[in-house]
Amino acid sequence: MELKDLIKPENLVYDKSKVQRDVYMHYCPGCSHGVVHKILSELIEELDIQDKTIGIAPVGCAVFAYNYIDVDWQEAAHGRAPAVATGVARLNPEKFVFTYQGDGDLASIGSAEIMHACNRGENILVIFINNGIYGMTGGQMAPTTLEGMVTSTTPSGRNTDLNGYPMKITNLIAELPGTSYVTRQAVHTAAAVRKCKRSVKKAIQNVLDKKGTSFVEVVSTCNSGWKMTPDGANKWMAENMLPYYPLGDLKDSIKGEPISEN
Amino acid sequence: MELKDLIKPENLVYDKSKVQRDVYMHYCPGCSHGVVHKILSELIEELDIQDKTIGIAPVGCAVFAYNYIDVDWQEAAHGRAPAVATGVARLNPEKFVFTYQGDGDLASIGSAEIMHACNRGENILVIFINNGIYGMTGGQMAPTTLEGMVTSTTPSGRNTDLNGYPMKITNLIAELPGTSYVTRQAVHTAAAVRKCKRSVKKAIQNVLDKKGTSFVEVVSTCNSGWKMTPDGANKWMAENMLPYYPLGDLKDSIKGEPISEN
Amino acid sequence: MAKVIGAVVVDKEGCKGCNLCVEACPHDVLNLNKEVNSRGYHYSYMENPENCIGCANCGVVCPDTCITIYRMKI
Amino acid sequence: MAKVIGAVVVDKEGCKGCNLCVEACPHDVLNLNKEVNSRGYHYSYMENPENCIGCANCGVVCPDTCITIYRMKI
Amino acid sequence: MAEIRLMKGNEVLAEAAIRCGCDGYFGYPITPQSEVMETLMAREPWNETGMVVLQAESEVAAINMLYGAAGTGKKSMTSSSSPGISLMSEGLSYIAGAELPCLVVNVQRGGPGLGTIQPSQADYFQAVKGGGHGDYKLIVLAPSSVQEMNDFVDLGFELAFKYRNPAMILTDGALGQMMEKVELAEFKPRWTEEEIENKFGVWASTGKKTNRDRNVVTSLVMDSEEMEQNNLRFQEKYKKMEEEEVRYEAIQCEDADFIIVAFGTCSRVCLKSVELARAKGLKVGLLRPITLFPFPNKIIKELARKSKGFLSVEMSAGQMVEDIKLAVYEAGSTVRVNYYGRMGGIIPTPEEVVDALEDKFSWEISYGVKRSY
Amino acid sequence: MAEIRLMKGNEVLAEAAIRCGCDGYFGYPITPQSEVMETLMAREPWNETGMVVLQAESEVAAINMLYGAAGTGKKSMTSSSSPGISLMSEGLSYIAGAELPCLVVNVQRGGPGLGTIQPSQADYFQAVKGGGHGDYKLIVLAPSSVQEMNDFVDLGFELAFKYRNPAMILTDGALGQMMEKVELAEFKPRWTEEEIENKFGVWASTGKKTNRDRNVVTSLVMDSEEMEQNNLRFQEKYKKMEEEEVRYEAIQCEDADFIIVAFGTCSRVCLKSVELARAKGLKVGLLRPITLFPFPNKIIKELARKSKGFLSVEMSAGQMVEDIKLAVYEAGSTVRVNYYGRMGGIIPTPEEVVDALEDKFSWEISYGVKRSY
Amino acid sequence: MTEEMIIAGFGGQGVLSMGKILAYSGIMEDKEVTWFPSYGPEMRGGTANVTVILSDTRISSPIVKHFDTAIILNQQSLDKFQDSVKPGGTLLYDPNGIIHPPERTDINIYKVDATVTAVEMGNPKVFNMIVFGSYLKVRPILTLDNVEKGLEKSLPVRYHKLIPLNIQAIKKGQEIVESVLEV
Amino acid sequence: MTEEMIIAGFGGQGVLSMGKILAYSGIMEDKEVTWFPSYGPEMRGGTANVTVILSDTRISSPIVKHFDTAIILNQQSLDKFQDSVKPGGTLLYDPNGIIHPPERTDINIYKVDATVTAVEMGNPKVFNMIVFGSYLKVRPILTLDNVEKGLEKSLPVRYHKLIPLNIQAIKKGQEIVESVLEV
Ligand SMILES: Cc1ncc(C[n+]2csc(CCOP(=O)(O)OP(=O)(O)O)c2C)c(N)n1
Ligand SMILES: Cc1ncc(C[n+]2csc(CCOP(=O)(O)OP(=O)(O)O)c2C)c(N)n1
Ligand code: SF4
Ligand code: SF4
Ligand code: SF4
Ligand code: SF4
Ligand code: SF4
Ligand code: SF4
Ligand SMILES: [Mg+2]
Ligand SMILES: [Mg+2]
Repeated sequence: MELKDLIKPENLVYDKSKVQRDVYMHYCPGCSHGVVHKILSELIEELDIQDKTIGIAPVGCAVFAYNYIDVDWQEAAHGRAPAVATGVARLNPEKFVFTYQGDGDLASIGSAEIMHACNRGENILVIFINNGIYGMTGGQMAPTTLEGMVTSTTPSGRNTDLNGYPMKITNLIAELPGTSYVTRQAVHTAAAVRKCKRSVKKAIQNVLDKKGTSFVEVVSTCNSGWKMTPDGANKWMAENMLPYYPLGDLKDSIKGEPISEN
Repeated sequence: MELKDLIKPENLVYDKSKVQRDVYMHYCPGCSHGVVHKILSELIEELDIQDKTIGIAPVGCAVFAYNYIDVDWQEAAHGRAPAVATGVARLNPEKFVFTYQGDGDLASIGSAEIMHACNRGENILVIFINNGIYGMTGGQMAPTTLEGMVTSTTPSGRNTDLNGYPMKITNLIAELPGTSYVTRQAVHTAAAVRKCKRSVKKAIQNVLDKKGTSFVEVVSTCNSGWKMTPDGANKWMAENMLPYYPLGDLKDSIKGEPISEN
Repeated sequence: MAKVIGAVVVDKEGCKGCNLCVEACPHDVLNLNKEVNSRGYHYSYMENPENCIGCANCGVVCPDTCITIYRMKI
Repeated sequence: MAKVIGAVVVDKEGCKGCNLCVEACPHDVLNLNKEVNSRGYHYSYMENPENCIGCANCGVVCPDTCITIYRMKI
Repeated sequence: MAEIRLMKGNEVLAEAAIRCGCDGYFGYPITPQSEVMETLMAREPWNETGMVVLQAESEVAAINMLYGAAGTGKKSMTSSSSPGISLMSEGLSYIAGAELPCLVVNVQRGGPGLGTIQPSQADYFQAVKGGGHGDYKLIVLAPSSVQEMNDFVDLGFELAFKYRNPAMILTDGALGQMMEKVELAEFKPRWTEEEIENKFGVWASTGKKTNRDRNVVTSLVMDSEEMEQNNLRFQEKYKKMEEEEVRYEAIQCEDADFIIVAFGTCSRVCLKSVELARAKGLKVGLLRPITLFPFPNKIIKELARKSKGFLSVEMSAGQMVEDIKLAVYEAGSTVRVNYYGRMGGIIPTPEEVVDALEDKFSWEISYGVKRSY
Repeated sequence: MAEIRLMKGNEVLAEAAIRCGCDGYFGYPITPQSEVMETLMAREPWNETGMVVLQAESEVAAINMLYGAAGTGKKSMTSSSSPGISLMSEGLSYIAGAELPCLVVNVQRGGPGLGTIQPSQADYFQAVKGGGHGDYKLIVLAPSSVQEMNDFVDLGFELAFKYRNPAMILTDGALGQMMEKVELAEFKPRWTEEEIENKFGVWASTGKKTNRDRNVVTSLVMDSEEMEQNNLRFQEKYKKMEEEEVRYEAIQCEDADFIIVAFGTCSRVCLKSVELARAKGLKVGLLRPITLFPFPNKIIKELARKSKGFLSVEMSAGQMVEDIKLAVYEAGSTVRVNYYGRMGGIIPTPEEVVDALEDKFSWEISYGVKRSY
Repeated sequence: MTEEMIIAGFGGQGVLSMGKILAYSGIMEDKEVTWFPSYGPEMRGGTANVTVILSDTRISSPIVKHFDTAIILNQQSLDKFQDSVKPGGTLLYDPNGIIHPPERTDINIYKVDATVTAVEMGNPKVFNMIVFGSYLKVRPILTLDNVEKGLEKSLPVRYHKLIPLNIQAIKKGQEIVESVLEV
Repeated sequence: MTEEMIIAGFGGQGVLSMGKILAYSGIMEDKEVTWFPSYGPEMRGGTANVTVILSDTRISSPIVKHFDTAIILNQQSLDKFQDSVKPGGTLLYDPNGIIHPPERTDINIYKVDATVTAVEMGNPKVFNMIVFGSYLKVRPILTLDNVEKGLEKSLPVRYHKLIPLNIQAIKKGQEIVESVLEV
């Protein structure tokens, strides 16, 4: 059988989502951001919510996310996406609002905003790209940078005495009663991407059902910042990041559930 | 036996600490701040660390703490005491540095700074006065305000749908590997005060031993803000605050211990 | 068994009449005065001095550190 | 048992040659081209098209969504 | 019939917001303006008009909530006092850069730093020259009575939407805490989603409809040529404001030898100073800028030609005085512009203003002619 | 012998800090100045001089760490770029209010908002008029070469400590990213605790010794009279700076008909414009303010008397031009002050500056005399 | 007509609310009014004062150096504001707790024993209304009718049942005020 | 002597480091130097360029509109900077990937096949040194001695062993540069 007989519309099983805009992305080859963008585009299409979606783009490598996913967007100041999303969502309760934030953005400068948006149980989805580094600004240490990991501000590796500890902020988020669904996923293999997509779908559905804040961490690579090849970065991530940031749901409950008693 | 025979220096068992300055405090009658100030003054005297102590005063009712405890002080911007303390402690590692913060200060505007100072394991003591309200500014809701509690910004009681949930920030702090000793105390009875003092002493000792961040929450009253009498406030606190913010040590370990695995 | 007796001295002007010491005393020694001090507060005083055992509870709870305590065994 | 065959089309210009699809393919279908596209990247192509089962793994992992996948039962 | 009430300036800000159809308020407590949010919370407008009121975790959060809300075309506002406004600087610059209409109220207190909670006007520079980074301008309204605290909420929104630019009400603790008789406005309905779409569909992020391209609210333009075009467009807008939106009140300036220039609380004080001075036979007038940006340059230029001197009276170390001097310079005049002010939370009295005027212009008063530098 | 190196402006800021005995640096990454902290981290000065370098969680945290460090009398600094500096506004106001000596570097980029990462000078107002609340001034130094990026670190600290006032190096992305030959300073030892005590025991919070009253670092003064005294003291200090600390460079101004005024990167461009203009027969000079606050008013007043016009060249919509006009006005002159600038991250070329000068002063050039408004 | 007055005393004596009722009553007579309080944390248990201005014309400065009338309810306030009364102006005070009575000889001085009277009336809370009554007696710038309307406006509806008691206290104040010095 | 030049090409071609070595070599001859790169996120895989100025006197503007010399390593840069060379100035380019060669007739044009030569030399990394050598040949403003010193200064010590290879590449560049047009 010839390829041209196979490559026909009726046999199409996988294609770019219509919600993904037809432009080249500025990301480095192999960057996880692209995969997560794809998941979001596909789900916005599948759930038919393009006309009610408002995305909040961060300052970070994903600052241009608004050029890639074809929905209305707001670009937020560094770290403040959860506050921006709060403003949008409170005044527009029928919209689907999500933030898309890096680990520097969410876990460092924006830690107050994310904690409080989640504590208030804002009805939004938070996508948290944890690549353990500040990609955009050239590879500085992030709160989530692993111990010993080399970055441009920890050239001899992160030393916890000087720089503190890699922060499992998602675990803290899960403790907040405002969140209903908190999960940690990855996109380094096809299986992981599919699983991640299921989680994001559930998270979006939660928001559509007004169940409070849904939070999806995606443990990601930044091969540029890590100074590795894309596959090398995926492997390094699986071996080093995932033991510290293990994948899976951290919370799947209803908003308002009290945190561990003590 | 006459009183004058009893009231003699040799029978003295309890007196104002020399580290407490001889001025009237501006606090409302019965305010918990005074009790905690006393504990600190006594311990600074007992541990003989007056000459190496630097206190960081917040913006909040304790903004004038520097007029009451006779050590060097810095007055910090609202919420930023942990950052100020970091600057002091990093450059002066031989000093004993503590912050003294209210719940608005620490758990609201300053939540990023406290989380990160604790995550870095700054070698400081944090005193956290949780009176469930913004005392200084006239009784607005704080992050720790209980559900249903009336404040000037929740005149019909805190509604979690609108205002989010009372935040157990100390529990989150305990999850951070930078902290070594995290405890929740109160000062509403003599026994509680004595116990609280023992905890603060241990916390100070921890800092002197360079064990990382020690964190003492004091569940407190603000009878003015709560619009109660001082004893009434103590009772209300015992009945309403303590079930939600139960007393006791949340963590007593060594710096760097990982947080709960997941 | 040796009995312990105690006495307290309240800094009348410093007292804000918050009543916390009164509540804290296990032996009903203290009460608030009908009179006010120069700052307008009904200050605390030993209403039943004979009951005092010098346990210092009152002093410990006083937010304004107005109470000095003496104790002796007899 | 029916056999499934597949094929992929790579958007040559969109591909950044990251190699992730190559790694993800369970049947060694893909490889990076020796040639570069106009943006200077060694783009991915079907080196062993006969092996493709249309599982879409390659498409799913591609960060730049350059792969379209076709499948049919024979 | 219009409703008359006795209200605090802060309370009236809240009431006016509800009545003008404001969609959302985001704030954080700070003296001397906490009553704004407290009044709103007590009024529970969400039951009445649907307006949302939210206590943010900080001023940084509040200004970014405002960004988000304004970015959907909703009438939104925040209020704070000096240190809180400083924390909003980055956000304000973003809002200006993304051209979002919204209203920010600064009930000033004395600085720098924690300073005092007493009234001040020392955030004038911050308000009119841009406290945040980059070239941007806020529309700055300076009420001088509780009535104007009421009126300028609606006006602020009107101008903000007209120019797609943040507007600020620059007031102070005295006006915030003061009660005066106020005539409240009629209730205006909030805009519906359709109205917003019709008015602002062009730019607001309301959800991408199939009939239009996606809307992106952003201040980011990586390309310098393009960013320069953005900047030039902003400057055009500011120029248009300078041409069309200047508001001021000139009292007894026609025959005046000396012009006191004062805004807000100080202008009230100086109104009495004018009376006192006139009673003494000094021909003094009062120019009260209502818009601080755009600044009333034109009238100052005119007055520069006929008067013998200006006295800028401020609760600051002398900030607006620079703008007066600039206007005088641009009038080609060298007439003297003096400053008198108090700081630290102190409001000058009418009497001391007259004394200052007599003192600083003693030469002009003695010789009856103007003097330049 | 002095060490000569080829270094980036950002790198040199780091090296100069280590060499001048700086005790601590606190910062947060932001383009185009991240190399400052990166260089420090790579240099690991804690092993060499004991200097502490800490990556803060945000600019808000960084400025407050600086407050804490400076409050103990330690030589401390931070650096950032425009949006980050905006976030520091509250902290800067506190630092000024508490009179803490320290050094803040702003490597400016184009705003407002997120804007661009390309160089800009549009934070001039923010730097010299006070971006934060209240009446305060920073000492503002504007380097125009990598060498000055080096020299002004030490100078900034010197002035900061002399006046107990925060100093700022106001530079931009071009100077931060540019490499030039630089003569590095000799290493100075860090101050010991005793030296600090001797110098600043009066105010720094170093731990209360029995022989002195406690030291309190604060900007809070609840009493208005007292706060006004504080403010007046600050104003005195600023006046003293204006009298004693003005620094500028005047190039070929003696015989100049037209004075270009430009600082930093723009002054480099304009230095060439002067050459080009002189080559065309136009008598043009360059006045380069080195201290932006205190601003070189005196020399401008002098030049106002003999020149036919000023051209302020800025990478902004025209900010410094206001200070030039103010100086000219205060000289009793009405000579024209024009502005030429670029925005959005664009640096003007020497040629376009000459064109602008010829265009804006075509009247004066044709008729050979000055003209006023 | 313009009346510029200061009311000063301890926090808790009803200083601010007396000013408020005054202002509201003024509004009932179509006057312009300004009520300008001192504010700050020292109010917590400390002193309180409020400047009230009633006028038939636009009110200029809310900051007043010389008052037409001062209503003084403690010693501290007396010390602070005695000299601020305009020559020929009015000073009304409650002698309770006053150790050094006013010494000016160029102003009208009245005193009202409101503290004592309020206790006698069995309701210390009407203290400020008694003082208010005295003020109305010596400065009859408002009709009792409008004051009643002012009370209605300034009190939340749930307190309207207390209005008769307040009016009674005002009348009592009008009765008991004593002239100390008239110039 | 003042030499204002631009070096432009793809990121990764060693544009910035060539500029750096040039600048360092200039310092070795006691010249003033300025190295001013374009910066920004577009550098990630995109284009890169740097302005280098060497001068015997104080360097004024780092922003140059008309260059004495342009070293051009890809088509985009050629399109962008070709017109910025001063009449009579020098343009040196690597023809690899160049579809539209320079068209100016009023400047000196040289080409160097450095891409190919580097591959031939077995080390694509010396590409930029070959170009540098060609530049030195056509604009002999620096001695090879000082360039060697410049290399020493600009390379971290652990790379000093590569200096001979670099010098070799420079010499190769000096050999293979071809004149296209001399005016
Ligand atoms: C107030 C402010 N501070 C700093 C920056 C500079 N900055 C831009 S993105 C970024 C961090 C990016 O890291 P992350 O959030 O992890 O996103 P990534 O690029 O890794 O996806 C920083 C510090 C900024 N734009 N604004
Ligand atoms: C930037 C800033 N925002 C707001 C304030 C106003 N403010 C002062 S204290 C305070 C909260 C006080 O509450 P808390 O920290 O709980 O202390 P408490 O008074 O209850 O002891 C606030 C909001 C301020 N001073 N600065
Ligand atoms: S720098 Fe890192 S996060 Fe950014 S685009 Fe490149 S790989 Fe992705
Ligand atoms: S307001 Fe509350 S916290 Fe403040 S002093 Fe009074 S009781 Fe204490
Ligand atoms: S010492 Fe003990 S017994 Fe004595 S008064 Fe105090 S509490 Fe009561
Ligand atoms: S606890 Fe202290 S302040 Fe309170 S009543 Fe007793 S002595 Fe007075
Ligand atoms: S569809 Fe599956 S088998 Fe075919 S190329 Fe892709 S990954 Fe390989
Ligand atoms: S994953 Fe996509 S971008 Fe990467 S090599 Fe394959 S097709 Fe190209
Ligand atoms: Mg990241
Ligand atoms: Mg509190």
